[in-house]
Amino acid sequence: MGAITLKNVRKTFGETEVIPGVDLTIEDGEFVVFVGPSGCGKSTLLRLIAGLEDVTSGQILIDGRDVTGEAPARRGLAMVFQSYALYPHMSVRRNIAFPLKMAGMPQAEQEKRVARAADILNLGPYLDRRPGQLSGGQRQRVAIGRAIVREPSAFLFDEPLSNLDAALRVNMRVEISELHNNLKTTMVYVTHDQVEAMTMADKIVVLRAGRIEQVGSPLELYHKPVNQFVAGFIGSPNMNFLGGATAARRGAHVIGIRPEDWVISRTEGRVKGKVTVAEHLGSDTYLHITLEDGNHIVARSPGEFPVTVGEELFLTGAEGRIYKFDEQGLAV
Amino acid sequence: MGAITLKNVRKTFGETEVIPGVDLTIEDGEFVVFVGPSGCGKSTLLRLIAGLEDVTSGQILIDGRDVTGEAPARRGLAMVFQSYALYPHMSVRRNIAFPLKMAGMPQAEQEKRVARAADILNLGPYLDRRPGQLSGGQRQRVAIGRAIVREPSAFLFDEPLSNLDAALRVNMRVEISELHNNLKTTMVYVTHDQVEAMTMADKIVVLRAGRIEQVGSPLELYHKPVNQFVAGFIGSPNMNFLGGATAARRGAHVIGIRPEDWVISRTEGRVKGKVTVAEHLGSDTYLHITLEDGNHIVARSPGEFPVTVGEELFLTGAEGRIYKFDEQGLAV
Amino acid sequence: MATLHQRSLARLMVAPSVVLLFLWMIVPLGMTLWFSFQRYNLLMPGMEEFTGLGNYRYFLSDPGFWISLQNTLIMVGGILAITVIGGIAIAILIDQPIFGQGYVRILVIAPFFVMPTVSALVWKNMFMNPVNGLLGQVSRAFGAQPVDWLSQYPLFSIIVIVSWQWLPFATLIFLTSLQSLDSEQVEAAEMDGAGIWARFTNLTLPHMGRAITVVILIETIFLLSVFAEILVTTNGGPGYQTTTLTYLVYTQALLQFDVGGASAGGIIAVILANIVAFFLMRMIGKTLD
Amino acid sequence: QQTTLTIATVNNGDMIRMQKLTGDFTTKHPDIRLQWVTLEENILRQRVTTDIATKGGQYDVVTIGNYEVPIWAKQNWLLPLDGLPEDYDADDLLPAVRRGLSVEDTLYAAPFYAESAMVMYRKDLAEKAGVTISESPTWGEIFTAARAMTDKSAEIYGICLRGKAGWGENMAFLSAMANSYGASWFDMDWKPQFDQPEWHDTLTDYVTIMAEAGPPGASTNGFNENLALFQQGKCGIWIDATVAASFVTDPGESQVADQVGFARFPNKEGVDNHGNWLWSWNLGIPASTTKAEAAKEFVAWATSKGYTELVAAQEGWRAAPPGTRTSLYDNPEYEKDAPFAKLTLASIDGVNTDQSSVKETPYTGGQFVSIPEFQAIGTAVGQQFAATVAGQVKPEQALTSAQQLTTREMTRAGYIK
Amino acid sequence: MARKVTNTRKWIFTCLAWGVALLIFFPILWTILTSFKTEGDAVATPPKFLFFDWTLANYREVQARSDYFSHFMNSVIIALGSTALGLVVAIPAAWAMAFQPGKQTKNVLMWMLSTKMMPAVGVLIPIYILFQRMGLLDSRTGVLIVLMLMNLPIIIWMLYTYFREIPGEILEASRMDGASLWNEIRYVLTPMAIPGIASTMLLNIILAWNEAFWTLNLTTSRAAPLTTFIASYSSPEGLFYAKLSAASTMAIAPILIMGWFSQKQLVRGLTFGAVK
Ligand SMILES: Nc1ncnc2c1ncn2[C@@H]1O[C@H](COP(=O)(O)OP(=O)(O)OP(=O)(O)O)[C@@H](O)[C@H]1O
Ligand SMILES: Nc1ncnc2c1ncn2[C@@H]1O[C@H](COP(=O)(O)OP(=O)(O)OP(=O)(O)O)[C@@H](O)[C@H]1O
Ligand SMILES: [Mg+2]
Ligand SMILES: [Mg+2]
Repeated sequence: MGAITLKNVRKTFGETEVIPGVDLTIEDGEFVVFVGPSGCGKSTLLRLIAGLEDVTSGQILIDGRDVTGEAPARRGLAMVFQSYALYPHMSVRRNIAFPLKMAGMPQAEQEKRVARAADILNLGPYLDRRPGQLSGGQRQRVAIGRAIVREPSAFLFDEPLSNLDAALRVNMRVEISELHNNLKTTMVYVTHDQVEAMTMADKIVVLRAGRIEQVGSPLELYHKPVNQFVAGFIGSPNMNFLGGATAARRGAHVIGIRPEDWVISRTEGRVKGKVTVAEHLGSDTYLHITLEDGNHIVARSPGEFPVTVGEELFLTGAEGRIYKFDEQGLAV
Repeated sequence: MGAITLKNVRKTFGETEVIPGVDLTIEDGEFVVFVGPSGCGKSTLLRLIAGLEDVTSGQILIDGRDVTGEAPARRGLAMVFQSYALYPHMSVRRNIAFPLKMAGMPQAEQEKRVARAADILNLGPYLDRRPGQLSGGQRQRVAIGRAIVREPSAFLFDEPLSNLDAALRVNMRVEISELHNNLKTTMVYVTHDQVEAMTMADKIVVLRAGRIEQVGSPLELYHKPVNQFVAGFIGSPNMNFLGGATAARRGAHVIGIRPEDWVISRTEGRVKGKVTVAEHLGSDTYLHITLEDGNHIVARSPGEFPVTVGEELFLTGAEGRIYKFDEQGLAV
Repeated sequence: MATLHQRSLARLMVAPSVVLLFLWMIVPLGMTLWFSFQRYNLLMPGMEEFTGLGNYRYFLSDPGFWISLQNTLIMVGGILAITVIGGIAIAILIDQPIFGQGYVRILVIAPFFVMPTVSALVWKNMFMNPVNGLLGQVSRAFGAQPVDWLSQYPLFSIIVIVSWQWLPFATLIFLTSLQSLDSEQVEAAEMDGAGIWARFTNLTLPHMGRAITVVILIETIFLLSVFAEILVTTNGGPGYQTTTLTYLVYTQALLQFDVGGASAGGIIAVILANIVAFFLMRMIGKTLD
Repeated sequence: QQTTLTIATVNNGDMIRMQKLTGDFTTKHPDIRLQWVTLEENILRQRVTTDIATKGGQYDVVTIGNYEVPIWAKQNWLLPLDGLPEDYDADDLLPAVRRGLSVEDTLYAAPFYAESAMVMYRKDLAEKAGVTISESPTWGEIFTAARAMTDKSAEIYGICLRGKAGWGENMAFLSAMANSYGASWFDMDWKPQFDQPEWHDTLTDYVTIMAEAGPPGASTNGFNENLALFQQGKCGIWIDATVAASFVTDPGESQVADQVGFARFPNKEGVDNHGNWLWSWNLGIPASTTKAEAAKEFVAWATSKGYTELVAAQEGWRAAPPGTRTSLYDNPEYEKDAPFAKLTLASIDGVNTDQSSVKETPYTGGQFVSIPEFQAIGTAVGQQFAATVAGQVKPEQALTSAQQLTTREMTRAGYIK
Repeated sequence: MARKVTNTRKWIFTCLAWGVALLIFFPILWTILTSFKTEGDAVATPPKFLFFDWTLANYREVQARSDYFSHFMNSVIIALGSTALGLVVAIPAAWAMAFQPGKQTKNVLMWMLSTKMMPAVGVLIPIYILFQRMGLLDSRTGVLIVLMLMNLPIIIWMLYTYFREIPGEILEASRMDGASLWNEIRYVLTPMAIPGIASTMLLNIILAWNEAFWTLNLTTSRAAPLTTFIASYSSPEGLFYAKLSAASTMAIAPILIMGWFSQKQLVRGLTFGAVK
């Protein structure tokens, strides 16, 4: 059980309003990801839910119960911090058992639960080590272990993978997804990593300056961004925006085409441009192109696209894949 | 001018041999990237070139001149550190001018050069700030600025972007590439980031345990890895390796197929597997598949590939894209 | 990073210290202030009466007052200079790759553990005494007239003794500071062609700025109340040459048992100390974050 | 039911010896336990004064000088020592000493030992230098002899005098010397007398001889430092307290034990005054004690004839606490063991603390002035004079400062209207 | 940074450093040596460095004269007690200041430090009278409290700077884990801050051990620590260098030995936030 509801939650730090008023419902069992630019209030929102900060006004309900004034520990949530926040002086075992000990659980029960968590996270061999003797990924797992043992009604993650290196990040990402599949517990996850958001979320919440811009499934956001901000934010490399005549021709203020949605040709196409940089990854080629009208765009070609810098290419936006925005940046 | 030659360079720290003996030639103007797993000696090699460590034996030549015993400052190289290593109490201007001041350059000339560097790196507005008041990317630029003003014969970079966030990393990557295009100065660049290595390098040096495994252009390494280590190291997500019967059928000990080289079909193919995880990025779909023979593989499908977990798919390695390796892991 | 609950808890937790220190400050201070307006000599009980500012006038007109102020400044300044400069030098020396670094550190640290009284006694009798002291014997061995440190250079001698005690403290703080200097920064400077001296002035010294402020603050706090060393070695003399403000108050309080005068002196010392404190605090306040 | 007495003593040799011998007392008084607080003189005085003045009640027996006794007795801080046991024999106490400890004929403290001042000199050095020092020398004689004995290259200094600032240090000596020069501290209107020629002569002579024949570092030398110097054989003449005699003649400690000659405290040609130095360390009982009876027992024991005999039995007669009892000086064994006995007695007997100067004075006290303010004034003046020995200040200047600050203090204290 | 340090260079610095270190240590060494000499040897010309008749007589004499052990025990109790008490009061305060800073936090801290600038001599008489009324004279409790108050600002400041280096996230994690404030401090903060607490503790033991003004003035016998013990040796009659040395050695030896054994811990936390 772990449905979380925010009702007109506001948060100010002294004078500055960080969250001007958020309404959000997170269903039980959902994997919700908060994304948004740095400083937009993702962590703050998460900490409000956790109870580590007081809301300035508004209400937070967990499973319908108003927890607004409650202490963090009584909300039945577990949190995984970006820095892992492991207790460096305790063994892995004691780290994981700590919340149970605090809850006054009998020793035997504690051990059983720790063993189970260790099992789930493959931490068995490390139980007697100190966090300092673990690799980054293992530490992250301990942090998650500490969260699981409590059998919380929801997990809160604040950029849990951002301190890991690329390869490990991929692994942990998959592990957390699998964990979610197994436990079916609500998870609220903050990240600024595109790929994490897209691959893990049931529902993505896009924040800007403390406001929710759009809530939806990853593919919904990818395919139907409600505005230019979301469109530019979701997808990597970012969507190319073209304004001026090109857009006007399609009856929009700005049109957007994703790098992967360009049809590239040496012979014909809608627009012509000159290659300024070509990045050959082997699996893909990213072409940085300056169009005739002066716009810079990035186009992706799968596999290898043999090209020399300065070469001229023709590009066409794939039909049905062109996003249109009005003056306010809203999708039309 | 900045051709660097290493002749049988060895380095031991006390008892442990970190670089057992490296021969390497870096041509003037080349952009050379060192990659390799953590602890393989990339930084050490760079520091040997910089003169920050003494070689145990062997020679280092810069433009044919033996600099083995020379002090770092006299080698005419500039280095950009991972932590930026800016002088925290000096303004950006003084940071950048510091090497010039040390060289006893007249004030006027210093200012001219600083202005030029600031111009190249768009640091103009920040010249009077302290490093503490800058964002990560700006700091990185100052570090580079400090390197450029000296007009060194070569730049050395030790994971210069690893402290930046993903988006900024992409920008800085392009900036450094452009800088190289403009200055045409030799650059030696250490990274563990696949994409950086592939997109920036003229020549990649793959290191393992202090030994050079392969030297070549990015695409050479992508297409013609000399061994399984290089094959597995270059490309992201990593190459899938299949052993056993599947490999034997092709007369190899192990075969490798890159995720992007699978042909995926619902109806027919060489091997059959069950989808365990499907990651929908919008632009691509990564399918984690367990094959019938028990192997786990990752396959990439461009765009969207509608699939449900548990579904069975057929896969075929694209002909000509299958890498074969013998017992020693050497490519055949 | 706090909820209301946390914040009120926090207040609760600071409260005992604040209350204790407040009492510790206000009770004696209040009594002192009260006494400072009284004519009150312990040796003449029953003669107490209100004298207004009489005690202050008396204390401020003491022929030793201005000299003692000057002595205090010279002493504190001198010791600070010696310990800061010496501390930096020794810290750098110890930080070099040398044999037996740990032992060197143990030896250097030792004076910090010595009681002020003991160190004053030892220095006075066994070193600075011109007849039997080691320094005198050494200079005689070289055929020179032994120097009578405590009467010819009394203030300097005190400075030496107290500096000896505080040098380890400064050295230790500087050493930790030095070791926290980012080695990549040093290397960068090296690549930039900075020599040893340039690295010292451009990197090491600014890096240690914080440590230097801390040392100055802490030492000043303790040095303003240096007392045992003077009492044991020179008794504030000869003349007024080593009479510091603290010592002057001592002579009022425990030689004359003039509680009124001593209290006035105490209040004046508190005011002066707080002026010093104000500047120090501003200095350190900046480095606190 | 045990009573614990807290006894504050100064860290002098005689007191420490007493501490060692208390077994005798505790066996006689099994119900009394003794707790010693041994402190250096200045700290002791400061601690004891603070305590007694604030009625702290920390001490049951205190060691105080004859300076404090009358002052404190007048404040009712000390219990009168009446009802001492029969065999105590208060009449045996030397009259000069006893007078100093009595207020209106009531004894307020019992003398433990007493001293005057005298000249100690090295007979061998005098002989070598071809000078003689008479039994009752004049200052001129002393100065000449001191100059003659000086051989700085051999670390022989003709004269060692107190230089360390303090009312009980250099000012004890200088006051006595000034007395012998005909000077006094105050005139009958309590006006300080440092502007008088007698003080000028005293100080100039003192500074001159110290510069010519004194040891280096004289301005920080007190009794103890000079004692050490003399014992090491580095002083030709030492003019100081009579108790020193037993130390310098102790072969265990002194390298020159058998070469010491004694003479009376010098007088100035034409002035018949030998300085009037009289000091005694006494045991008193603070009024704030709750254990007066036990305390009295102890005081009586420690200053009794029996104690003297005990010391004599344990350590020989020479070590007996001097200067308090006629009976000791009548004892031939003491006479034999302590060659300085006669001279000590003569010195003490010669003191008249009621009239220390040849001038008329409003105060009593020999080498000090028996008013509460004297500690501070004496020390402050002592600082000025120490500075002259250190060569930092001219005597004239020091005297002017002394005059000023003394006037200031005396005005504040209300003596000078 | 591991370029070859030429051996000559290393030797030069070694000699220099050892020279300086021995010079600084020499007064202590000399005191210790002198304590084993006879009084005569102690002032011998030329000074005798190692070749003299080693004797323990001075120590015997000192022990016979004063009850070293009782002074020692008082020192131990007062130093440890005031430090422990100080820590108990200071840890919560430092926790609050470091992790729940308010607008006034810095000012409060500064004010606390400034209370240390009050000249003790000026307030001795008031305090003495106060203590006398409260019956705290010559009681360990009394001295212990005074020393605790004396050093409290320093303790709080040291702990504060140390706590600030502990990431707040860990405390938040414990809060999420259900730890009450007490448990947070007991199970998480304190163990994590052990190096800082240890060095604070050590520094305070040293300061309390060496504090000579209040201990001397507020105690007489029952509570008298080693500072009063040494006060009885400061200038007795006659030659006293050796005895003084013996007494000095006895007074400083315990703290010196403790300091040496724990110097790593002491140094580790002794930064006062100077490192960053
Ligand atoms: N304790 C605080 N006091 C004042 N302002 C704060 C505080 N905590 C956060 N803020 C401000 O609130 C805003 C939102 O911060 P928050 O940490 O929630 O951003 P975020 O979305 O998590 O950013 P990031 O991606 O960089 O972690 C920022 O502008 C930040 O400066
Ligand atoms: N100063 C040193 N003393 C001893 N061993 C060292 C030292 N510096 C590096 N090493 C060892 O040398 C090996 C190579 O280190 P190096 O830093 O060159 O690796 P790297 O390839 O840069 O790794 P990373 O990707 O983690 O930066 C490592 O095993 C390291 O432990
Ligand atoms: Mg955040
Ligand atoms: Mg590296």
